[in-house]
Amino acid sequence: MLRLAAWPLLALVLVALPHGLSFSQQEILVFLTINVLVVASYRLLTLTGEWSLGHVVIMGVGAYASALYSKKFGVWVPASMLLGAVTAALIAVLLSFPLFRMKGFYFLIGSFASGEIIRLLWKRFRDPFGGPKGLKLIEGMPDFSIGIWDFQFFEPVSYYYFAGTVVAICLWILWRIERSPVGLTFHAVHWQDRLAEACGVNLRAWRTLAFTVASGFAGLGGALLAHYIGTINPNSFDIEKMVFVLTWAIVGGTGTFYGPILGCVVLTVFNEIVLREMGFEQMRPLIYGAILIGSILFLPNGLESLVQKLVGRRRRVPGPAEIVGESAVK
Amino acid sequence: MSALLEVRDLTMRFGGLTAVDGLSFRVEQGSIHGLIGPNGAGKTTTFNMISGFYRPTSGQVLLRGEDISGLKMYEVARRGVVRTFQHSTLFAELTVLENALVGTHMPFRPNVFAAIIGWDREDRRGALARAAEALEFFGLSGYAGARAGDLSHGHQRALGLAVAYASHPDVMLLDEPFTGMNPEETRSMMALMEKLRGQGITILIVEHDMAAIMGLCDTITCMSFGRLLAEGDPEHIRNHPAVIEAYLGGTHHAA
Amino acid sequence: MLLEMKGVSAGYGRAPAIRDISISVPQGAIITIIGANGAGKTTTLRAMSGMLPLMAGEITFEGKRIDGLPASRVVAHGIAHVPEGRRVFPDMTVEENLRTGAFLRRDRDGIEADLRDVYARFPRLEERRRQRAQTLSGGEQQMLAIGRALMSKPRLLLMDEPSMGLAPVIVEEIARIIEEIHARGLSVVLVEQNAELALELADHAYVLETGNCALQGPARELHDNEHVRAAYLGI
Amino acid sequence: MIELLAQTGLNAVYAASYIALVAVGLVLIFGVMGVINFAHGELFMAGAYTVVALYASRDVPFILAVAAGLVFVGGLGLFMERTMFRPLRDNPLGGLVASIGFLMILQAAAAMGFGVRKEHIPPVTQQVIEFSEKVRLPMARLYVIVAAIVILLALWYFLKRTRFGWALRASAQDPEAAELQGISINQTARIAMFIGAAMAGIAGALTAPLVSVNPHMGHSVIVTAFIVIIVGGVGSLEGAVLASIAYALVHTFVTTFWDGVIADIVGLSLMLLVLIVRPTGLFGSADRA
Repeated sequence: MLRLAAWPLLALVLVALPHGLSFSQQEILVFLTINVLVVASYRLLTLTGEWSLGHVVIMGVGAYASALYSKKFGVWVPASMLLGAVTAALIAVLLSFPLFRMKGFYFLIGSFASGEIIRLLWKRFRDPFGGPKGLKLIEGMPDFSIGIWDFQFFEPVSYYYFAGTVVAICLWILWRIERSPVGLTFHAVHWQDRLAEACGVNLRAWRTLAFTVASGFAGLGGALLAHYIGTINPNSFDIEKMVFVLTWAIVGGTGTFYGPILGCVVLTVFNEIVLREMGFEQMRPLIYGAILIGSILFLPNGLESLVQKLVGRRRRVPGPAEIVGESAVK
Repeated sequence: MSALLEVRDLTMRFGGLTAVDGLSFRVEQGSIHGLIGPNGAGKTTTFNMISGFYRPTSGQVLLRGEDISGLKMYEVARRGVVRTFQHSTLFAELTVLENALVGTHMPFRPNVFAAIIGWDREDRRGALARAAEALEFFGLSGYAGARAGDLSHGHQRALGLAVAYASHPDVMLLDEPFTGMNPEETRSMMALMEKLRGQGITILIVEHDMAAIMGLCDTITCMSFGRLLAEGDPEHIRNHPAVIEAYLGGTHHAA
Repeated sequence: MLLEMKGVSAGYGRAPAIRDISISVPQGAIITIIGANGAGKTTTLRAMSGMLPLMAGEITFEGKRIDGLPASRVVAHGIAHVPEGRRVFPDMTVEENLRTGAFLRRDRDGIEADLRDVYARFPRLEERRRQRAQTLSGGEQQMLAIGRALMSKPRLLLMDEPSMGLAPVIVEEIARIIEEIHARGLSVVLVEQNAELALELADHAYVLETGNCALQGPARELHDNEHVRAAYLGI
Repeated sequence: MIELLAQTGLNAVYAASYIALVAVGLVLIFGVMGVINFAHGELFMAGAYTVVALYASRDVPFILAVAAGLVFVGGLGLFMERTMFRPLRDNPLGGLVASIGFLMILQAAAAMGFGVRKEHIPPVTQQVIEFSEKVRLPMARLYVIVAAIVILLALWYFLKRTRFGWALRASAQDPEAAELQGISINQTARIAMFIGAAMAGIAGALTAPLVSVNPHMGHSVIVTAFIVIIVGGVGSLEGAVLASIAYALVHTFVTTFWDGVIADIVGLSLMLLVLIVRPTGLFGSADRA
């Protein structure tokens, strides 16, 4: 009964949320919404056990692509966002050929290197990427109205509703994937790749699948960002941003679906309330670095493990058996 | 009976070292075939070449006449030759049922789009039924919800077989299945293999321990230093002078 | 008693791989531990040399407790461990490998004398002293591993499967070396898959079975024991 | 044209010398500890800022400032070993991520302590060796080259001829077998971390007057070092030195004839290519990924 009520209640809170906030806080809320999508897609990538340092650059690919489609070819913005996501996914497929010949360290360094190459290409080629200054005056979402409510998307509240809806749908899809046999196969690839291969799993194909899907959602996140802030440049997607994503994921804990989201929300709130209010905002990288190290050393399973301790549930990986509903095994 | 699996002139060199040297033998359909030899004889290397983990330097692995040497492990698996691993290689973090479900990957291939839309309900049911069947077969039904890493040693070994069995294999390659088992576990494991043979599954066992598979195998191939030493039924192998010599090792010394 | 292992349990995961093992090594003896693959022989040896922390039990060497010490400290007490698979340092020369064996020693002259001694014992190593260890044959690597262990001037030598993967002729030679080392007054604990060889060399033997000590006794008796022959030689 | 080639060659030799110092330190740390130190570029930066703080701001003689940089950055290395890499020894990927966190801390600390502007450091010497009108080698660069050669030779001697050098190599090749010889992993890890970090620090300190010192300078250094250690074969010190020379030549020439960004792209592509051709187990035994 409580569970049934929980979702509508959460939705209500999320809808009401921006109205109690200041303008700048509403803007932060938009960024937070987008970041939730990025970090949740990052978790899908880590399901197969590989940690990429190129995820934020892939997000940038979605941002650049979507901005260029709307700018150069006049594509309707929502469509260009989708195309941006598809482009990011396609770039990921291309990158997977070199990258998935590597594992562990080499994958990490390889993903970092490919990300750097992409960023350098943006920097080097003024046409079409705008060089170091990047792209400006990116088209915003076209306004529209449904009866009583006018959506003007330069306003953070409107954009928050739009982005929130998109992100909610994406999270639902990510959740469906993870709790399906597909998700189980990802876990299998992670925990014992050789045994998985002996079960007929084409490791390369499945790693590529996770990487591609994750990259598509990250690209969509980038597109959502680009059309809101209206200007992007190569440094919007540098290693510092990647460290933020890593920190959210690790602080939250990558063992569960909600862990990274939790990490993202908690650290963003911490950042806004504690750091900004106390005037430590420019110490943010330092504090994030310290938090990152601290959580690896002292909280290896992330915040989620604290939550689970509180709720008193054991860490577990969800399986498809629960989705079918009835267990065939008594 | 006809040869289901055949190894022809198989050779593996690592740098200057020849681990397997021109090995040939045939595994008959529906039999339990043992591959034995002292430590370092090249059994595991041979096993890894058959299962696709290594690409042989030269020679062939024929499955129903088709050359499968050099194929990747998952490609070999998809042709019906499924292997197990030494020790208790399992998805230790997943539940017993989930382990078996991964085993059903080949008959019920997951699809990401179907999974999102929800069009794979039939496949999920089928996979679950097959996984349950595999657990039942190996007497693990009672542990379906347990974490695989928490099982006892004997149950972990059985689960390893169940995962392989869940994929409907024609040939099962077992890598030292009796290692670290007490006599009682060994006996029940032997019974399970007999049961598998009863289902028409061909079994190739690689084992260091001669005693364990004497009573089980129809045919035994004995290797030593990468070469074929002797082949025949257990009685023949037991009394083969070269085999005894290879196993006792220090006979000169004793004399 | 040189080394006394009492009621030791140890292992890698949560469950111990060996349970309640007690082994005594008298001064000047060769003790062997035999058993099937996975019976816990190597685990026992690793527990002795401090590579594996104990879950229960204690180990004393020359009357001093050594359990709980890290492996690098156990060496200092006079126990050298020749690990399974030889584990020579592949990219270092033969001589560098040997000198690394004397890492804890400061007596320059003593080290040089022992180095000459090892070369005298293994002329083939002297011929290859500038070669990288990687380029040696299996038998030569085994000799190097033994030589390296001797360089620490141990009073007890732990040997893990010295015959593994070696041709019968080489195994003969290794056996001769073990006897020679023993004749010089060193005590040896020998873990072997090759039970026949081990029982020939040893004074006293322990038979492990899935982590428990199933049988122990004078090596000669075990050698002639029908049960042991059936269980471990498969004859 | 010949003169342009000669000048570019000289520039490449200079670049190779400090890159080699950084990369060899990184390889040493990876070999012994099994961890890729992402903060290595920031250790270089810390060395440079030591010179800013002592030589440029407080008139400490340059050579003493460099020595201080060596000690300070070596100390930072010891701190990292004790607080991060030792507790995370069984989790090399965790060690790597922790070093990324440390990178952020050092960068932010430099920005807060010195500001984000570029530092101007008075030149150590204005002398220039003129081979011809267009081929010139500033003395300051020659110092870096000579220092790099001396340091690398000293390291080579240490590793090949001394007890602790053997211990370090033994630990890198087989940590467990090394432990059985009485070599404590903690000890070798400390030595490797100190030397590795100090080499990055001294490279940063020596080149400080010749480059623009700023809190973000570590980024291009670590990217370069990654390229070099991958191309040279992870775990191989000789490979790292050779790859430094090769990379410096390629990068300097491409920069001279096209531009710097293209040179960076070429370098990174080269590294990806090596990773593709030899995806794992690049070189020998120090490779533990």
